[in-house]
Amino acid sequence: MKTAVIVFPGSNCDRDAAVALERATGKPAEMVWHGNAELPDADLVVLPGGFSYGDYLRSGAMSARSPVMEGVIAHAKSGRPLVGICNGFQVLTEAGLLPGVLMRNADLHFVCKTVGLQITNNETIFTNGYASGQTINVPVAHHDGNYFADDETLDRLEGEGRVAFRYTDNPNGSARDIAGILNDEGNVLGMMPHPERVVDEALGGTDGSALFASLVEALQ
Amino acid sequence: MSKLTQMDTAEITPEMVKEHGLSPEEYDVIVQRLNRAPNYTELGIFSVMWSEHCSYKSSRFHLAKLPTTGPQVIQGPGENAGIIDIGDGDAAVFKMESHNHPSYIEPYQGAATGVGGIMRDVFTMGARPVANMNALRFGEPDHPKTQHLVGGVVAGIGGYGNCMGVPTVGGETNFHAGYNGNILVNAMTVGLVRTDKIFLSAPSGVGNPVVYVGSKTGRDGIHGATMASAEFDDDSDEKRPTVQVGDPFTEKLLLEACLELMQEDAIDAIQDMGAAGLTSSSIEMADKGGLGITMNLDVVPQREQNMTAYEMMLSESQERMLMVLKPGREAEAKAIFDKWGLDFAVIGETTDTGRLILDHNGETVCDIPIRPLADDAPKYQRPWVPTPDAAVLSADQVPAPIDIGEALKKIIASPDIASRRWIYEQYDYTVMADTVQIPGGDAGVVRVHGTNKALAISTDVTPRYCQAGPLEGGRQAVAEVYRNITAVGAKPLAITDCLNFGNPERPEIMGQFVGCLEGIGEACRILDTPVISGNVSLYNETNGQAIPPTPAIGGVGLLKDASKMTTKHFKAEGDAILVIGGGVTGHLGQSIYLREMHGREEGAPPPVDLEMELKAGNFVRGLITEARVNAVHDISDGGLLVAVSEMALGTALGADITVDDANTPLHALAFGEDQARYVVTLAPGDVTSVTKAAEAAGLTVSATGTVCGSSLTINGCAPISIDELTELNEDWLPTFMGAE
Amino acid sequence: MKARIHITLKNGVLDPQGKAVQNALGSLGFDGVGDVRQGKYMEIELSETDPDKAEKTVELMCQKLLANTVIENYTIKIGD
Amino acid sequence: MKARIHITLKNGVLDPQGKAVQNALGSLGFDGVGDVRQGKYMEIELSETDPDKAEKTVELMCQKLLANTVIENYTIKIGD
Ligand SMILES: Nc1ncnc2c1ncn2[C@@H]1O[C@H](COP(=O)(O)OP(=O)(O)O)[C@@H](O)[C@H]1O
Ligand SMILES: [Mg+2]
Repeated sequence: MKTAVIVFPGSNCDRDAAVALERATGKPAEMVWHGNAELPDADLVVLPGGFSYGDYLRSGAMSARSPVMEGVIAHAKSGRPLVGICNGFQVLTEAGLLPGVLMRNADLHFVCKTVGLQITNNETIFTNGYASGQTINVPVAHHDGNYFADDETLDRLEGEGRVAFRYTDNPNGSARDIAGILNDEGNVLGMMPHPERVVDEALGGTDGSALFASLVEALQ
Repeated sequence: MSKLTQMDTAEITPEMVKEHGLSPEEYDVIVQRLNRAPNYTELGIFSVMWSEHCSYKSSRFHLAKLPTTGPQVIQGPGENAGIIDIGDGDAAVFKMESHNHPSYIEPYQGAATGVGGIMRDVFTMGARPVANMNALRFGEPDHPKTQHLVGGVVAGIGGYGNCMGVPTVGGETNFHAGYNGNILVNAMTVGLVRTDKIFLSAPSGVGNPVVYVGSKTGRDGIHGATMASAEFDDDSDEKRPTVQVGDPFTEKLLLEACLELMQEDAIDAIQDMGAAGLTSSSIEMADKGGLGITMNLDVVPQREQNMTAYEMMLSESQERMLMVLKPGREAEAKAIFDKWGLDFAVIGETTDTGRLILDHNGETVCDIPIRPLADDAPKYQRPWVPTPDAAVLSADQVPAPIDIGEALKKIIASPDIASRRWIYEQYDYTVMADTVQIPGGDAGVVRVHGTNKALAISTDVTPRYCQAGPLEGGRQAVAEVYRNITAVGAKPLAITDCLNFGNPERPEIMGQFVGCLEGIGEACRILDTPVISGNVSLYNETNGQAIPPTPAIGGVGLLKDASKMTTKHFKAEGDAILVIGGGVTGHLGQSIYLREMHGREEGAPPPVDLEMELKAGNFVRGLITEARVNAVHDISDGGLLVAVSEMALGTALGADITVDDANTPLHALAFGEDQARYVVTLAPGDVTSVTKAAEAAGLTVSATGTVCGSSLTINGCAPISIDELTELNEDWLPTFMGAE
Repeated sequence: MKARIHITLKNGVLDPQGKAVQNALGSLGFDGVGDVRQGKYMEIELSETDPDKAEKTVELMCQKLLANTVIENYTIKIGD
Repeated sequence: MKARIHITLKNGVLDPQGKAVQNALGSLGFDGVGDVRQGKYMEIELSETDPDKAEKTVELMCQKLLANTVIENYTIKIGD
């Protein structure tokens, strides 16, 4: 299974994502520079966390328009899995691959802590390693994680089972406690929490491992 | 032509000399060394190089007395940061630096650029920053500015460090009226480098290209005093010095670009542009290499129009670096900086003249020998008077509380003891996925990536002790760092310092400085933690009111096996509790108890027995290495009862402890701040053997107990609910900041 | 030629910053503060000298990058 | 009564956001883009009906909270 991590200027969880992917797949992930017009052939693409372009203008806005995104969009359209974590989620919404936007946290402060996440839908290629309704503990670290979409969109996301994760104790004001969502085909996931930071017992937990394992399983 | 440009050729007046912070005597020395009067640009260059900040003119003499060597030291003071050997070809690079004044003027940007500056110092040496720390002192909570300053400083530290993707894993925060007009923001960065990939600032070759990389130069932070009193013309608004604004995004690119270039063998020397930017970086490099340097200022990347030579040389624009490349490597280096979207300009070359020569607009605007600028900078042995000894306060001079539980509740919710969660949750402390101990414990701990070893980091100083007794205070600061690093199981290896004091021209302030430094030096010698880098910040005064002496110490230790690491939290019902270390007198002088319960800041600080610290530390670290203890916490502010409470906070577990000492009042045993002590928990079956071993090592077991229930009991007093203590401890800071 | 751009949140879109400012003004003792909406204001220097062309270019900039048209409106002024 | 406030960085103060936007516009293929400066724009609803009083209040708001006067300038327009 081949994986790729996109590196934008200011990405800073690219290495963390690559380490987690290698742990799950046994093979190093390919690091892809944002300026590349083409994406190498990969089964799974990850847009990592960080502060691409310093979060200036709007977080994710400038990255969403970088050359590599054409390839990323084509990858998504071909039905192959694409995950955006934190800043990666922001890029996905800015690129129009996922609905809604991530606004400034309701209390305006950056928030870093481990939060409870409820698996809202475990019948996805990203979450089927978890039990439905299971609660896992995963760190968040963001300034703009306050998910917003109009009611109609939110109803549709919920109705179609496209809310993958919900906060058990909302850290940022997100509408309907949403922490992660899927596109309508179910192959693109965006989430604010960082599963790649909890794949190692020494770091206080392995609750993120099943996400990567689910993908390996699905792509086998 | 603007007036400032005209000033380049204008004659230097005594007023100009004064505005540049130079004494008439210092000016005479300049004239002597040059054999002529300097021009305005040259005067500016001398003034920044001879400023306290760059020349350490008041402190150098005393700093020389600190121990700086040891088998673990790869690089001591004198480079951008110090380096220690952590085995297997790995090295840790670290330093701490102050950004006090800018943070008071503009807390967000001041703190942010402080963090940016210290990270540059570390990655200049080839190291990837892996952990940030911050030591903060604010005025009293009730002071009208405090809340705003706390909010801005914390947001600024987070804003910069988070964007860089470097975890902030700890720090310290105090509130005291002594900082009302002069807060302290000290930032520390720790980085990792392979020992064969270290970069230094001394160029070795003549005719090598001098390269400027990073952000463009603007009129940021130019010598406030000078500019404020310069005459302004019509575009004066444009020429006014401006607050430095940090651009962490550019710094992240600069970090990656520098590290990428460092993989190649293209760099001869490298130096970040910190205070006094282009001036100090070029001069320090040339001086270290025993070379000269010429630069053409026309090609310096500029953000603003019509900048003068003076302005370019004195600008403190952030996110810039100066490098000397090996000959012929320009294109290769440029390609990397282009890729990262950063400015790259060859602005000069190294020479064998020993002079700094600057050209601008077709004229030579500066031509001065480098030696006097750097090495021959003035040095002063300022007069000093020792701080008078404070009388030791005995326990019976301090009233007991009516209820020990009520006293504990008040102390646990007091500004200096309350939880710092509100602060550290604004810092990304898990990025890089190697943080094995998050803020809130005794030390922050980060794994060396890809290995099973880890670095433990702590910053400490107790300014009220330093104020009452600088010597003891200096010793105690190092001892507390040593204990905090030991408490997580690591061996302390070396320290950095950030020496914050008032005006050194006042003998009593100089006395504090000398006393603290003596204590620090002695402690470093005995505890074998040499000083490998540091920073001095003097003149921290407002209206003649100096800050309390605050020599912040940052220490780094090595945990060979990260899986052995301990944390302070109680682990299991039924575990035994032992307090191990030095003897107990119930020392309440300068204690938190005395201040919070009685509003008194009196007495001598607790004496520090450094040999005892060493023994206790080695013993406790041994227990941790042998996996014989389940939780460890050192005793510091607030004494035994606060330490035991902190081990229980947030867990569902309580404790029942007994201090067997009929001669000392209970409140002194509970809240006394006697040093060299640790609280450990362990299996009940191990109590006898550990107690014996401790006594055999010359240590005292001064209290015993059990982890049990959900409340805290000492010597049979009424139980105090842990839930209630947790709530009080957690609530103070968010409530204080709530109306922000 | 200079372009001045105002980017504001569409009606009905949550504005956490505006809300926070409104609350903060209240706690500072300012009375009678109603809705607060926070937007962006940008000034762009353009080498283009024809105002119509400049306006068209800036319009494109807004659509492509400067505004997120799902949640934001923008207005453009060209002048000096 | 509505107050409209523009908050901009003072001259000479580095504007990292503006700079990044300028570069991004360049890479999107827009030519001739010079300096970009990014500021804030706020609209505040006030119950006050006297424009002079409103202006004074908003001035105070800017100084106390809305603008960081060390690095920012502000202008206020009162109207509807
Ligand atoms: N400014 C800060 N930034 C990050 N962490 C902080 C800060 N101030 C305090 N902390 C954390 O809060 C905890 C308590 O601090 P402190 O009382 O100074 O610890 P100790 O007594 O062990 O030295 C520590 O884990 C420390 O790292
Ligand atoms: Mg401690």
